[in-house]
Amino acid sequence: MTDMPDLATASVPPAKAPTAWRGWLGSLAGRRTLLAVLGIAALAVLLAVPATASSRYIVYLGTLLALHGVLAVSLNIIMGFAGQFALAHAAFYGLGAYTSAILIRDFDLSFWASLPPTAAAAALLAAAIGYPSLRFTGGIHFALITFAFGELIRLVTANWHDLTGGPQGMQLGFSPEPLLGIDFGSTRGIYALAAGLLVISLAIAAAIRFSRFGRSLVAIREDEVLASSLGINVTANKMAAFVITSVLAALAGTIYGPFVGFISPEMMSASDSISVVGMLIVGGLGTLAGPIFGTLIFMGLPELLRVAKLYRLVILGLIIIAVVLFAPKGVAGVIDRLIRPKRGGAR
Amino acid sequence: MNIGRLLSIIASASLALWAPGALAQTDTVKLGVIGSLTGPHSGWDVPASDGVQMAVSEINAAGGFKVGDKTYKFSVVQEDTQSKPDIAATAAQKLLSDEDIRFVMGVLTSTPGVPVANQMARAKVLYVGGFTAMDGLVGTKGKELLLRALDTDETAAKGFVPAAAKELGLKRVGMLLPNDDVSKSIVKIYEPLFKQNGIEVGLVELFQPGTTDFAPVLRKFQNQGLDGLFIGYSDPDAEAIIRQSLEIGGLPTKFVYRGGSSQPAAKYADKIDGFLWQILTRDLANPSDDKVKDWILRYKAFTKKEVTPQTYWALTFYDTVFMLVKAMQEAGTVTDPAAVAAKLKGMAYDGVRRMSYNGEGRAITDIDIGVLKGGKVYSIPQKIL
Amino acid sequence: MLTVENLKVAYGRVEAVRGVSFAVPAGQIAALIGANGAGKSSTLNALTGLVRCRGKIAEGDIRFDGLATDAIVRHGVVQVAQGRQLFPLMSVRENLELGAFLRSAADKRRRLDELMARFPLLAERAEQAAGTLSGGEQQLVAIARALMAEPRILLIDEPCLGLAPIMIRRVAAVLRDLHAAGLTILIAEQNASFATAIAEHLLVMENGRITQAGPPAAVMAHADVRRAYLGI
Amino acid sequence: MGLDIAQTLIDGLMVGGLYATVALGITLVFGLVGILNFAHGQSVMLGAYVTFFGVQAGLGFWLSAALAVLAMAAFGAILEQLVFRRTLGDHMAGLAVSLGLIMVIENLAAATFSPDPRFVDPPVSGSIMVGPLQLSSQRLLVLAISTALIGGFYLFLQRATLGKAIRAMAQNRQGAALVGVRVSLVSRTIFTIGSALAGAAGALYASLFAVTPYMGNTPLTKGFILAALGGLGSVPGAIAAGFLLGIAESFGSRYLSASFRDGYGFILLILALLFLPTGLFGAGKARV
Repeated sequence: MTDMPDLATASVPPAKAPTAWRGWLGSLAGRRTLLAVLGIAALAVLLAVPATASSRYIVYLGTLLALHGVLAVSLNIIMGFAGQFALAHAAFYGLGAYTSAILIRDFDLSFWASLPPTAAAAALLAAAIGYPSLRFTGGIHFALITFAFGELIRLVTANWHDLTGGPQGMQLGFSPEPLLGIDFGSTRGIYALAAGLLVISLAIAAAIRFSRFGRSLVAIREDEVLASSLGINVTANKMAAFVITSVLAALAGTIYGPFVGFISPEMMSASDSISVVGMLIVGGLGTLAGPIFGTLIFMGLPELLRVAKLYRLVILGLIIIAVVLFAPKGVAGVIDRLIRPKRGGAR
Repeated sequence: MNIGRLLSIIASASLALWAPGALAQTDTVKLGVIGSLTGPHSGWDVPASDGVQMAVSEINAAGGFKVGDKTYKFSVVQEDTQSKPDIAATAAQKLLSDEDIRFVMGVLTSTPGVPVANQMARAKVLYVGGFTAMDGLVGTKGKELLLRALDTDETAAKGFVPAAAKELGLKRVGMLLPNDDVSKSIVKIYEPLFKQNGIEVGLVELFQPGTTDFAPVLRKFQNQGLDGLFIGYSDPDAEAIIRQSLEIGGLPTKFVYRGGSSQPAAKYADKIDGFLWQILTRDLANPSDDKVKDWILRYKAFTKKEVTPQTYWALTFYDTVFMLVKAMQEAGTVTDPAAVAAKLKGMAYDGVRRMSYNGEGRAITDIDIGVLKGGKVYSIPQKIL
Repeated sequence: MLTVENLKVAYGRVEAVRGVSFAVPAGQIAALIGANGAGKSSTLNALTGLVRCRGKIAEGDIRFDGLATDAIVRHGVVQVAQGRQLFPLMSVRENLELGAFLRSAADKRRRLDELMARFPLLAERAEQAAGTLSGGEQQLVAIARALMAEPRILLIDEPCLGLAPIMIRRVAAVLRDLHAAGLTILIAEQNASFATAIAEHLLVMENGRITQAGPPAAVMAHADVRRAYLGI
Repeated sequence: MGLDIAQTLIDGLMVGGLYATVALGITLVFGLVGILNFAHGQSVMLGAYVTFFGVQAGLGFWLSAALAVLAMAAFGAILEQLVFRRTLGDHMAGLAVSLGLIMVIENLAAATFSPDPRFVDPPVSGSIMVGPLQLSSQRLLVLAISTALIGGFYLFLQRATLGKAIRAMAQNRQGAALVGVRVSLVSRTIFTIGSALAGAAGALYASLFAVTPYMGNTPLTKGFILAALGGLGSVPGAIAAGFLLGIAESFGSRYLSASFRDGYGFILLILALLFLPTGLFGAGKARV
């Protein structure tokens, strides 16, 4: 199977003349590099500013952005690459936060030791929901089951007082222990942790994107029936993507705990899951840089718009609508189009 | 142009930029206001913020306040927690990134409140919040600068439950509250108090917060031999419960309400046999006292809003600002939050309402107990202070 | 007379129809023949406004390129699209009634009675869900539904695709009847022998262009066409 | 005991009718136009506010409710024209746009109407005895109205020419275009009707429950559960699911735990999706 074209051009069959093909490929490579450079630049700014800033606020904002960045980047794997609508992302985020906090509280584990079992729990749960719902083509079952599951897990968390503290949430006193001589307990240390997870998530997303696995996912997104006729195990691939997506969200949740110092079932609400979906769509689904742009717009813009007070979220809503209507491939698509080399001939 | 001249230009320019700030700092005290201006919790925090703004505008319009031999004015720096804890933590840091801010007020709900209070405690600024989970924070080690502007349930309940026994003649009540942190502490405090006052608690039910249809859970209270219902603390829930229990029928028609207004029962006064509520500040719906009437007029003029049951939070924080000024004057400082906090604790202040803080930082205020019975509304003052 | 000039249809960068011109005189049966993907369906869909196109489409002096499908139907040009496009959960009667969606209630009743009388099968199956009929019966319902609109020009895409020989003969008979009644008909057909048997005029499409046109005998005499469609 | 069960059942039916009215709008728009409109709940909220302000202005409940229906119908038509028309056939874009709309509508409402809850005086109050059953008059009225709305709408789909065109479009979009149905016009009509139903549901909600800017989330969540439970696009499915959910919640809250109320619906949905993947009525797609 040949390399799948970049998302922006995925739906357009390549021209048949060999020279055109070569030119198209050349421009594709150029564009991809440019987009990647831009994405990396945005990421570098995102990471460098809080790492060097003296203001704790900037460090907090950086952590907030990095954690939401992880959510967006990870959701992009199942939603952008494989084209499956997952609506339980906030639930896995909360699941990670709660599982790690409970393990630390009840089993005296260190923060670091709580990570593997938390990841395993998220993986297991993702597989358990994914298997029955991902067997169907079209994705609408998956969207609805994940939506229902997410709300269910929130309600269970709110009702299981003995384990979770119920709706009043849990106040957390722990912070990550020093590791390899680095103090992860400080504000800056937690930021480093969140930023590190974001970089790892991006690396995983990039590795998937350019691997055989990633190409299979894109093939599934484009046409499930065709993909299975090419010998791709559609259900297994979708499930693997969903498990990776969910584990990354849960890991982000483990950092949320010590970051905020307080967790409550409200962090699992469906509206939060949906807003991560919004980040992806606004940023550019299926692209590597898109989730980063989306995070910056969704989480960063309200910070800049603070002056607008009550109307801030109204403005954000209008921006989202405008992006979807006038730039359907998201911000990444707009940038892609701006830097696309001008071509004569076919429109 | 020689180097010396260039340097002097730069120096004078930077001085010019810096100087007004430096001058302003000598007579301006920055007051941080934090809360959920947007999202589902904004119903509580917007009025609280209005109250602070109103107090500040009155103080500044009157020429400021004197501490020592200097006159100061307030400037308000406001941040929105968007009803979310992680954004609340970040907003708190944004506020704290302004190092001149040493006094912060706001947040009446626990989810965004807990992270805010923790950040404030860590930054050693004086913070006056209002949310229930603060009861667990105030007075603990490292949280000496945190104060809670609302009475704890324990304080208020001591006068309230005997009045319920006396005014409504209750023998056996059921409790119906939302499944959240506030209700948990309410049940813990009220259950034994009811027993001490000879009232049996027949049934306690928690409903999912945000429930609008109470019919199924109300059915549980039918045929339980109850003569009263304790219906939580939030006006919309309480009104819905009263309204729906009348619709369904076969339920007690005496209600005990831990909230602060008669609003939930107002429309049903002729259909129920009694309704008791706590007026933690002053009765704003039926103001009897000129001080309160005058405040309501100014509130309407300042906010262009009508008085609602939530206006209660505005009054609380309005008075808190004046009390803060009094504490600053007594402490003789506008820069040392620890000294001001020490003065606030144990201080009593006679504002629109009478309020005080105990040694730990918990508010203790006079409350009125409102009674609606036989179509008549009256209140019983409880001197707690 | 239906005239088409320099018609082009493109899907993204792929051109399916690349500048096609032809005319169908009033009362004639013409047939577009060509392999799968030659552009026949795209041409018909362009004529009824289902796909966007460039070029000129007119009937007499009236142009209707660029009009919406409902305006074209109102104009008397109706298509029986590939795959019949019936409403599977509705009864045969409801399907037919919807065929006269743009006509008055009186027209609808009159037309329904006429068609039921003409095709007894429709009357017999009137209350059955259209989705439960056989392929041939569905084709008949599809044609009847198009006739409910009282078209002046009928376009039929692949009328005998997937039909048994006996049903093909039946469809052919219906088309001849309609022709006899004066209807202008344009069919798109892969089955060259069916097209030759029924049409007065053949248009051969290849790769989005018309390569041959003329009476069936003349077109079929052409060596390339014989090789391509009849395999001889 | 038996009496108790009967009463719980009827309580469930009364709320179920309300749910079904909301679900009908969602299922119509999704099944027929292919747009997953998450902002549907916000139309319910706006409808409730129109009712509230109408009653406050002295128009009385019935006139206000009619006004809510008309206002929301117009609102739906405008939304379709300005926004949703451009996202036709693209689920992701439709979802993202409705997300943006939720933010705009909800926050504008909170800024304009204030977040304070409002209550509307119901047209009837108190309870009546039906045999041994004590039932809320207003709830019975709501049940009657929602049943009438649902029934009327069902008849419209079955009998009216436009209703038939809508069904035709659901079953075969191209086929509908070919008989001269103006698909874009019908899409807007469906959107308008869906939104009008949301307005009606809003008026009914307002007659029972508090009106707040954030009230749209509950009907929305429930509406989606129902639309899915009934098989997306299926009108009879959505109606049956509405009543089923009302009953499940009623029994769950009465005999199990009231603090897990919404959970019963989700469990029902997950079970249904696992065991009846095409919805309550089997056929699944586009049953109208």
